Amino acid sequence: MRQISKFRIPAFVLGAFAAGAMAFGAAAAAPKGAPKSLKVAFVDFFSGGAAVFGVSGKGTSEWLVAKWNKEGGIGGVPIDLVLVDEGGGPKKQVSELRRLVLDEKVDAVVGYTSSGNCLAIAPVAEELKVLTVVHVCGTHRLTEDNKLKYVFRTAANQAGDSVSLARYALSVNPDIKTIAGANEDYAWGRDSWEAFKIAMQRLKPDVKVVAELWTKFQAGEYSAEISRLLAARPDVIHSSFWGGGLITFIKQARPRGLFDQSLVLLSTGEQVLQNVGKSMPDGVVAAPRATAGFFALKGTKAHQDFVAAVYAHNKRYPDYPAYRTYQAWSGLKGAYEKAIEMAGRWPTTEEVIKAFENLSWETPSGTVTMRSDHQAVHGGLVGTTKFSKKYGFAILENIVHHKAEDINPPLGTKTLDWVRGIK
Amino acid sequence: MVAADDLNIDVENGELVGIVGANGSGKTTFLNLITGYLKPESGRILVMGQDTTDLAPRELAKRGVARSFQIPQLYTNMTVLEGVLLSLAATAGESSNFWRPLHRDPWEPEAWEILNRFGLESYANRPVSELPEGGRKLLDIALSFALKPTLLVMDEPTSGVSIEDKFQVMDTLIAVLREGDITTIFVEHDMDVVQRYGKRVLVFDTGRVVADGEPESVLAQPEVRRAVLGHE
Amino acid sequence: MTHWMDWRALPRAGVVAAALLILVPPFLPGWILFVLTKAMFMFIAVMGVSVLLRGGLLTFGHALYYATGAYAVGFCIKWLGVRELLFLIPLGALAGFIMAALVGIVMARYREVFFAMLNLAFSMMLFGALLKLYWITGGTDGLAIGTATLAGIALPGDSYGYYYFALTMVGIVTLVVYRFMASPAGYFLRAMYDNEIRIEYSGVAVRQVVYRTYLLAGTLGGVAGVLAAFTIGHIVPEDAFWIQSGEFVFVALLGVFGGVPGPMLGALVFEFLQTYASKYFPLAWQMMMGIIMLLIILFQPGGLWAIYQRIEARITGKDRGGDHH
Amino acid sequence: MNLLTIIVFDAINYAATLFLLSVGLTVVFGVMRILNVSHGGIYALGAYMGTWLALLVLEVDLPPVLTYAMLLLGALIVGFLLGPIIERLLLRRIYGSDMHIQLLLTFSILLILDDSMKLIWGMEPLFISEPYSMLGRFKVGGIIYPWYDFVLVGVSVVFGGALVWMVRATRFGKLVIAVIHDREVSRAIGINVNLVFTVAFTVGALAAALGGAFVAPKIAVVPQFALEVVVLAFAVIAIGGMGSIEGAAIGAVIVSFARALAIHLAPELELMVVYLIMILVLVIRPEGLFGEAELRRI
Repeated sequence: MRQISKFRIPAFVLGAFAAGAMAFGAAAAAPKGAPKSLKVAFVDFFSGGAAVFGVSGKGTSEWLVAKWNKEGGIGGVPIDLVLVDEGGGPKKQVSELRRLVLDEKVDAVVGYTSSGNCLAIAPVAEELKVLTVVHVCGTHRLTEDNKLKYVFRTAANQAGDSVSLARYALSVNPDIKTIAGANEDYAWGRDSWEAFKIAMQRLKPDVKVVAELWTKFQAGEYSAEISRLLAARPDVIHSSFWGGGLITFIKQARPRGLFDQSLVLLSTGEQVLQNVGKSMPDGVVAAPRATAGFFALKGTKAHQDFVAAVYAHNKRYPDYPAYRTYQAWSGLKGAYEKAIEMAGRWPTTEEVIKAFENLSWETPSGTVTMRSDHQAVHGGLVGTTKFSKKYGFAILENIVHHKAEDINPPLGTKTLDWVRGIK
Repeated sequence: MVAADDLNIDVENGELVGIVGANGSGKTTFLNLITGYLKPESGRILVMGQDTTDLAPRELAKRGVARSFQIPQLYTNMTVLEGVLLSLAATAGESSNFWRPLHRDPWEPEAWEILNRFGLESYANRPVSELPEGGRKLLDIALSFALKPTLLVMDEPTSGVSIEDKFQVMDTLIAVLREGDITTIFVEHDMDVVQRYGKRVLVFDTGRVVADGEPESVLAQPEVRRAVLGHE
Repeated sequence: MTHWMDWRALPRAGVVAAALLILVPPFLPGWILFVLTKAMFMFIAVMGVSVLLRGGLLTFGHALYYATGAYAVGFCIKWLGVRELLFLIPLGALAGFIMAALVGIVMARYREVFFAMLNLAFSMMLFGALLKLYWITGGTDGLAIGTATLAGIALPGDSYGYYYFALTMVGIVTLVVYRFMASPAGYFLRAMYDNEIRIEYSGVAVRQVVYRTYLLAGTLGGVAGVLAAFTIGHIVPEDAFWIQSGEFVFVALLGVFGGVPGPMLGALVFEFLQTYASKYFPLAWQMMMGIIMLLIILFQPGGLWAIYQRIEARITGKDRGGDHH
Repeated sequence: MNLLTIIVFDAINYAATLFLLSVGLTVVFGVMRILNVSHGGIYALGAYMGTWLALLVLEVDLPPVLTYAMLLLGALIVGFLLGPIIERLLLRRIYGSDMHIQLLLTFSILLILDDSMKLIWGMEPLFISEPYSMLGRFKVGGIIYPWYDFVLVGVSVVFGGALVWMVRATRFGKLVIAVIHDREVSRAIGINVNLVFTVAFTVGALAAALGGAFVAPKIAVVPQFALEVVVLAFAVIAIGGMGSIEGAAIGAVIVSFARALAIHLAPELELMVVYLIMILVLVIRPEGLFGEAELRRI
């Protein structure tokens, strides 16, 4: 086994990042029964239009795992990182998950960006009894349609984004009469639009839906869809496009004046700011689907260090997938360390699960709390795009921060029921 | 271009009719017409008193019209025996049977008999590709013969066969056909063959029949010789 | 190309293959068993493609039947809650059969590249429908399948029980295809590759030959789809996508030259290749598959079966060049 | 009425993209009788190479108008490099093989090309929008279109016209027609059939790369988009008639009209409608609208 004590790092470095690490970050030796290493797979898109997410996810994971291993790993056990491509569709992911568990014998899996994939693997992860930490996937159905034991989601679902986008839009223009949606034709797009539409109708009952467009997952061509949106002239356009699909949409829609004509709300807009550079129009409402953005440093040193370190490693500022990747890894680490503390030895998966439930931990962007339904809650923000000379691309301004309890359905309430009841 | 024009030909049961003509005189087109491969633009075709103008080759085959080809049409990746078995299976209406293996069926003895008659038994279990040219020609006819036709149409049965083998091939053929009392029409390039084996000969020129009768008398006519051998 | 009809090699190679497939799995780790199970349904789907190929008919849309079988299961589970294999296997077969009976009416008129393209078009139609009819099919997300039952007993997709059930299906399919290929219908199919003119002049409709074979291939596709759905536990519109059809043809090429054992060899090699290509080259597994496919086409056009035959010939010291004794 | 105008413009717009995507495929099939599945890969590679070069121009602060030249240069590099390599090294070995061998060989080339782009240019999309927005825009029926869209239409017309001219009016075109008509006879009378094949495949590759490079500024240049697009090209040329340049144009127009109609009127049918048309056309006229039926000689 690796001699870990040589690399001991003062506890305060870790302390800011993971609450559980406080007690064990400085631990000299691994607990009784500890394995040689903790094998964890990281699954994200390394191919296809969604690969921009994988770039952040992979870079952040590699940086984080290397850093932690230097500091002693999890409870003295180094992490062995296995990278897996999320491309190829839900079916391939189900097969890959079986391979990871049965062949590679991973101890845990972190990942899944696509809602289609996370819905598909959840029942299989349960069947295989493998601890799975979902990091980005946003459909509320993951935790509501499944009785989850082994699967956790360390980030809020799409409801918060949908609701806060609706509120934000009304604050920009209280007189919205017509809305339209352009979303991808699968769980994420369908659920995001559903929640947004309900929220909008609840907040402004006379609002009318003038177009609902469903495009193929990561389609590369939206000309006709843009024409339809231009012709429908809605006051507000909601889109949950993401990754390569969103980039293409912006590229094709901007020269055609779509952003001038309607107020456009992009629920994942923050993620592509660095990709589209000057092509991002000002005045688009965008959310980073996490509690913070690198451009809105909330003063804590931990957050600033995180941004600097991720930038140094990824050559890209941490976008929301990077934040969410951190949330997932640090949640997993926190759960293990809490379980080790409780058990006094290396914990079983069941004990880690127990420790994970109701765990609260600090991340660069604030406190994340894992509820007993395996859905984490945290705050969020929404802002408006504005080109920044300093960065060379647009960032968000006029930011509104939301507290966790304002944008997450309370435990036991179905997401859409909660949206139907918002005021 | 008209490949067959104003043809009016009656063939009696059991007759053995040879057709001669220069290249492009419409002999093969005539065969294609009466076997259903081509449809006439006008006129009707009657075979054994039935109008067959609109019938496809397979429907004619079911009515007893079989055909061999100038270029042998064989199942090149099968054995000689398998090919004959397939013809027998087709005749027996067994082509859609997808369960009972072909080899175990009762017509295997019959297939051997046919191969014996055509002198192909030594090749029975060898692939068609190993047959010499004369053998390919015979097999092509054997496949048609196995369909038990009442009318057999042959397109140049001796083309591609060496001069020495030619008469042997024809002897074999004629004997088999006589035995089966099969009405036969054959197109032939070779005057000697027609003269020796035909009981009646038709001469084609640019899609028309220019002469019809006993081989000796017809082939003696100078205009026939010019029409048929004009290029020589 | 005498090896196209090498079904008679079945008894010897088949017995060895069957013995290995029956006896070895209990000694293998669970993961390998899962890959083997995948190879089983792959084999059944590929048998359909390879039977058609023996008539010279290339399909670039066989995923149509595979997806038909898979979604037949999906809808049964979604609407009826039925997950009984003894019901779903015949249902999948029937669904594939009916689909083939309808599509085949059109298809029987076509050959060569038109046959390939028209099949592609039909499968892409289904793909489009599965993708776009979100409320029925779940769109891109597909449908979760879960665990099958056999006579009421739960049978997880990666269990030994399921493997042996799949193997039994493989046995039945093998028997059916074997009998079919040895029957007059099978002979006429292969005769089609040689000479359609002769068949027509024998009084047999080539269209009938195509149609019958197409029905068989479609039925096998349906059965494969049912097994696939439960093995993997999830079905998606990509089951009908052209890449899936391309994989079937690839596997058929890997092994088509060996009648029944050839595609089995092909399916096994393919599944392991794909698994380990994506394990060791997560960023370029497609490229690895492409390179392997390329090398086989350029340097081993006889497929894996030809390699096997060469090895066998060396061992037995017998030349199997002419398979017609 | 307004809606109809929009549909027509959307359709013309998309038809240009589809034509550029498909025309090379039909050229290669026409001359070589090979359905080149790797076509989509060459198209994608053209898009990558063109975009990459154009980005270099922007990076070193050269005038953005040079990006157009770079798109063209990228296409030329890909076409002239890849065309002869694929034809000489790989395709030449399988002429006369069964169709499934030919299809699988080009399929494997597609898989290899597709991943190599990922290895060369990484997983992130290559993003360039200047060439698309630089030319300004105009309004039709209250809807804004960038001029670039119609530059693409122009490029398609010019390129398609040039190809038709090449086949109809040049000596090389006559050689090509001879080879299409009868390979063996052509060889016998001294035509260098191999050279004709190399040139034809290179023209096809060039067409693909050009299409990719010029469509790139308006689409997502992402890993694996080749797999998605090539099947659309199949549909276009099957409808138009495989081997016919005019057919590719008609096919592109039909498919894009159908798709535009579907998106505006019945979005659920968007994907199905293309293949539905393909089936209808093939059922009624198997050789496609402009294809020629091949007669079998006995």
